[in-house]
Amino acid sequence: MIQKILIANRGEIALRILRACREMGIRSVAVHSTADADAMHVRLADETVCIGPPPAQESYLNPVAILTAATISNADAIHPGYGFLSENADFAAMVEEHGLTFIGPSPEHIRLMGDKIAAKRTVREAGIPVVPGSDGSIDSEADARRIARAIGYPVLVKAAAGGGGRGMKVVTDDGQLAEAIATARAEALAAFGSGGLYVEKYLAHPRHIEVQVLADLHGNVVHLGERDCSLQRRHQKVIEEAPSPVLTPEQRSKIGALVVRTASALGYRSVGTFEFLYEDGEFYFIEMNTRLQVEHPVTEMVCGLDIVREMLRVAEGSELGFEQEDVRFVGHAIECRINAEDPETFAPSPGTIAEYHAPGGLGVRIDSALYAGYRVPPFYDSMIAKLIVSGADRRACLARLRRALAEYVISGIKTTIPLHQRLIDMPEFIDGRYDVHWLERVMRGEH
Amino acid sequence: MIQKILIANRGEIALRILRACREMGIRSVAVHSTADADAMHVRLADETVCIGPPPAQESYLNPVAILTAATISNADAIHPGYGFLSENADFAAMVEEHGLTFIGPSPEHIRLMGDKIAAKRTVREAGIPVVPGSDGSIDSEADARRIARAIGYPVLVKAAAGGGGRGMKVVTDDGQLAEAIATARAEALAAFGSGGLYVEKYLAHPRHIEVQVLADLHGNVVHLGERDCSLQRRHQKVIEEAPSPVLTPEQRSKIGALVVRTASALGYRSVGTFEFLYEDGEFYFIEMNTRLQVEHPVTEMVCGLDIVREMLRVAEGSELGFEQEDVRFVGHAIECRINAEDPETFAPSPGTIAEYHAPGGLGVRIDSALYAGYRVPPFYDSMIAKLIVSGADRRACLARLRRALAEYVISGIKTTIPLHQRLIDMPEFIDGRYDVHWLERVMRGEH
Amino acid sequence: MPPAKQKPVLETDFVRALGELLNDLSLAEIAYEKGDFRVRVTRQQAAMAPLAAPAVTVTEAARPAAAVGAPSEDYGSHPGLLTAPMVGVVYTSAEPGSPAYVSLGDTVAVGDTVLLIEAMKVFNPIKAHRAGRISRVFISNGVPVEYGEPLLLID
Amino acid sequence: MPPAKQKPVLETDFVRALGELLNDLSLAEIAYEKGDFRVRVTRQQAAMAPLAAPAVTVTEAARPAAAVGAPSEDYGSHPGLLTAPMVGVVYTSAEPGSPAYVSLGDTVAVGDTVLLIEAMKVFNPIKAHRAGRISRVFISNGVPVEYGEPLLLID
Repeated sequence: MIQKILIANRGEIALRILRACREMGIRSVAVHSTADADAMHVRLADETVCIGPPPAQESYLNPVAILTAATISNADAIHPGYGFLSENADFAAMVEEHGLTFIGPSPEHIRLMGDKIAAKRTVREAGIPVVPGSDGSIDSEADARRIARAIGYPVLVKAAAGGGGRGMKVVTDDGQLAEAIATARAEALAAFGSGGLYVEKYLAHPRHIEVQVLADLHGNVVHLGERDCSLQRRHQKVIEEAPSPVLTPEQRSKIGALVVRTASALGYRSVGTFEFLYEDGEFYFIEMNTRLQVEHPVTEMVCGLDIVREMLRVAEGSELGFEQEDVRFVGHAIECRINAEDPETFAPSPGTIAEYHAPGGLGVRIDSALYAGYRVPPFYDSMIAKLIVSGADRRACLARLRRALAEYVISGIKTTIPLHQRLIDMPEFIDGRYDVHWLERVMRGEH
Repeated sequence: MIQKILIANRGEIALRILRACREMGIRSVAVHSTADADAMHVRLADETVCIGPPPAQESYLNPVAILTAATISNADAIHPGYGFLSENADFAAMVEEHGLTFIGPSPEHIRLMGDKIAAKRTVREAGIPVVPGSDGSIDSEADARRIARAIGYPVLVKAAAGGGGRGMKVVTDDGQLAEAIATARAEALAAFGSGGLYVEKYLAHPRHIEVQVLADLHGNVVHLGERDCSLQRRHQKVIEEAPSPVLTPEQRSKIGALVVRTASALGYRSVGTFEFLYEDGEFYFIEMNTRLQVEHPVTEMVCGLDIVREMLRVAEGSELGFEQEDVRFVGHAIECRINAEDPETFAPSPGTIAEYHAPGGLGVRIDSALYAGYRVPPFYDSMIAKLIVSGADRRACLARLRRALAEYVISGIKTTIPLHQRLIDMPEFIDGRYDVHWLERVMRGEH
Repeated sequence: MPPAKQKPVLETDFVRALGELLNDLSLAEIAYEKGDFRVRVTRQQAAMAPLAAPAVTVTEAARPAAAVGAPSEDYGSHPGLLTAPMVGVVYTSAEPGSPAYVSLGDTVAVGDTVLLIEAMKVFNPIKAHRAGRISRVFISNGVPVEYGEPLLLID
Repeated sequence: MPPAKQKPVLETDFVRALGELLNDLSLAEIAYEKGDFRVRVTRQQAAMAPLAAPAVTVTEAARPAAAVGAPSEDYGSHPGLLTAPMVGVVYTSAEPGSPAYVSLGDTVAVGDTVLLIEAMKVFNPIKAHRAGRISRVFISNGVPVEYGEPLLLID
């Protein structure tokens, strides 16, 4: 049994994990940089340890500081949240070497899925369709050209170690290939320290649909249905919903069974998400996230499970205790990521929260570490709140989301609330007719 | 179709109704006294009308002012909320005479159930068990003594028009009867303008269990299960939960079917609650509330329905659209009524809210019209917020309630949050072993 | 005799048009008056601000447009301000066509009937609370008024 | 040579007893020190106050009891304050039994090693950031320190 968890994160996800700990009677240790001394997760934690100065490299990304904090506070497990060290296989291994429980997948699975080429090869061998493209890293422009012609332009040149849109270029013909490879390689080297690239088919109107899995240490694996995260800007998700407006129950069952079989075959543990592009009824695996995701609450709302609680339970060695057929999907849920940004220019807007008033009532959930008087520091991610709304169906959910956004007051800084209000009133969103490029087109004024 | 609803209430319930209106695309008119000009429901309403000075008699209890406000704002329906005019049959009749929709039961049903003696007679004839006692008003002390001896002491002498504990006396032997009758009659006259009394069996350790019904205009009636509201102080509910910790599914189905049959036989419409005392496996009807209740959210959380939305739908003439077997009960929910009162002396504590921070996260719902800087006026009920928490089972729900209460910050006034924190940590509450007298005993220091 | 009950006809289309104009031109307020017809539309804030400090305009903006009379900012504490003792529809004369009880500039004595307010078919005479000259009229015939809304200023 | 790694032994029963005493007597704080063992327990507020204004004590109260050193209220901006550059366990001497690097009243030069902080089995020498006399010692041997926690005052 886990007695005390060190939460190696900050912001809303640190608070999310802390709440699960409290509800399970597990003590919590908040680690924080000096910039976060007044943060909500620090104020509410059972114990706190200041681990470094504001820059994340010296605090939240510093494995030694975090492990030392775990030692001096006698924690017996570490939850990495998302971002920061959550998908760092070396960190996960260090945690285990120190005799602590890493609340997440094994270091080997993190490492495997962290290599995008190896990940694709692995899941393809397990029978999951992938985007057609180079089997591995491309060696030369000629190599890339041969593959691009075989799968047909447009193609995407992508960093093997990539993510978040860095080291990624769309190429529409042979002539653009050389420059795209050079640019992507340079970006990949700068961002990830590795210049490995691969080439794959570029889909014109894909949706981003991902499937959540949950696995215990005893070989039990279930999927918790899909999330549609097609509303993205610069490869950052903005609004997520469950279920997807376009999937049929049959498609859900089929893709769900496929990822469960794959996770079982891999001996996967804890939570993970298989991310797909979806176009014309076909799924194409893009990557697997070996961690808790920002958008996990929409799945919680439709399947009635507490995913963080389950994550802690299986980390303790407990069995899932339920089967796939026990997972029922009821209603609809949408999450809006609210950022401290100008809603038109997306310029970051750190600063002090003057007034803070969260919406309430039936079907409204707020995951946020904000409070009146809190100073949003300029050092970290700009996401400051998640508004999650559920309803009997998508239409009721949308109506509720509209009223909840109108009730939400965050003053003193700029937020993306007005952007969300605008987006959810657009006919394409209301009808569920959007793809991963839609928001970019909206922002370019093409709607 | 209803286009515009006048909400003849204030506080959290006015906000609750307003939210349902907004989610259904119905315009809302908030009426308010001068004391509530800055209230949340006034700030968020589509239209507002000031109907009078602070005293409720001249504003929220003034039928002429409310109907005039409905006329000048062109509202086509009135929702009375709870309290104030919600169970005033004459008001409901006036609303209908003016061609407006009264969102609630018919004036006749309100009148019938408002007379506690007639109500008992009616439901007993329909087969619902009642507390043994006088069939009607008692005429004399001798009459009362005869009945008391027949059903056995202790007995309760109660006002026929009563409620809220006024005009109610416990009598343990013949010798106390005369004085109890005189006192109860005087209290009943003062409080309700009618001195009619009746006598009934006094139960030593009953629970208060009530069953929610929902009926449309087409003869469709369902029950939404029970709420256990045994935690009371001076006949005011303090904490409510669903389901009751002591009821079996069989008992739920049986009492549910009984109230549904009764409501059907009466031709009842809209929402209503059959309230029972429950002791040793037996139900004893005490009264029916012909209105939306404060504690309706716990039912919403376990059966996944929006009761106010359903209330508006059936008022428009829509069919329920689902059957009893479609109503499923999942998980557990508890509501804490948070009052602006000293948590030890219960002295009212109106004043200005300095800091306000509501708890968030999974399974936490806040129904409150509070905000930082709001002035709680001294003129009305002291309930300022409802914290409703749900979980997979009662234990998980309790753990979540504990953490949510610890997160709730309301400063500037005293609130009953510390009382709730104390109560939910007591073994009797944790084990569900409490009756309607338990809280009074706790407050007297007997625990 | 009080006038036969006239339910005020709300010119919703016109008000809507004004509202759209307001939005199109990004204006803050349009006040329109013609005979006894008066409208003021003001722009509502994008997100309601249910917080304490300076949000007084929200209520104002949310009021039924046709119920909004002329502004009365400076008279709130004026001893001569006569306010509506009830919600209802205000009438300036005893019946349609008959002369107004009082007009701007008239002198009144304490207790003189100056207006009627109709609430649920009952016509309630509104009497001057002090003697003086009618120096402002905030309402016009047939408009709805809220409780506490300024009616007349008696200097 | 650095000392063999000593995991600090946390006297949880004793800390619990102090905490119960604190509650029984409705005290605000108990500070306890014996040899190099030092505890301070302070009472946590009933409901956490996650709001801005004066809630600084919450963090303090919630800190692991054994990690709390002596108070250092007045030295925050003192140029002679040497703070922990990392989280870890502080040692006052190179190995158990050997003499302390420095003691109260000693004079140090810039760059002198004054303490060690151990983080994940690495012993990091902490050097004097300026010359002067050790006028306060906020820590004792073997206690855990957070990043930024006061270590010594060099006057």
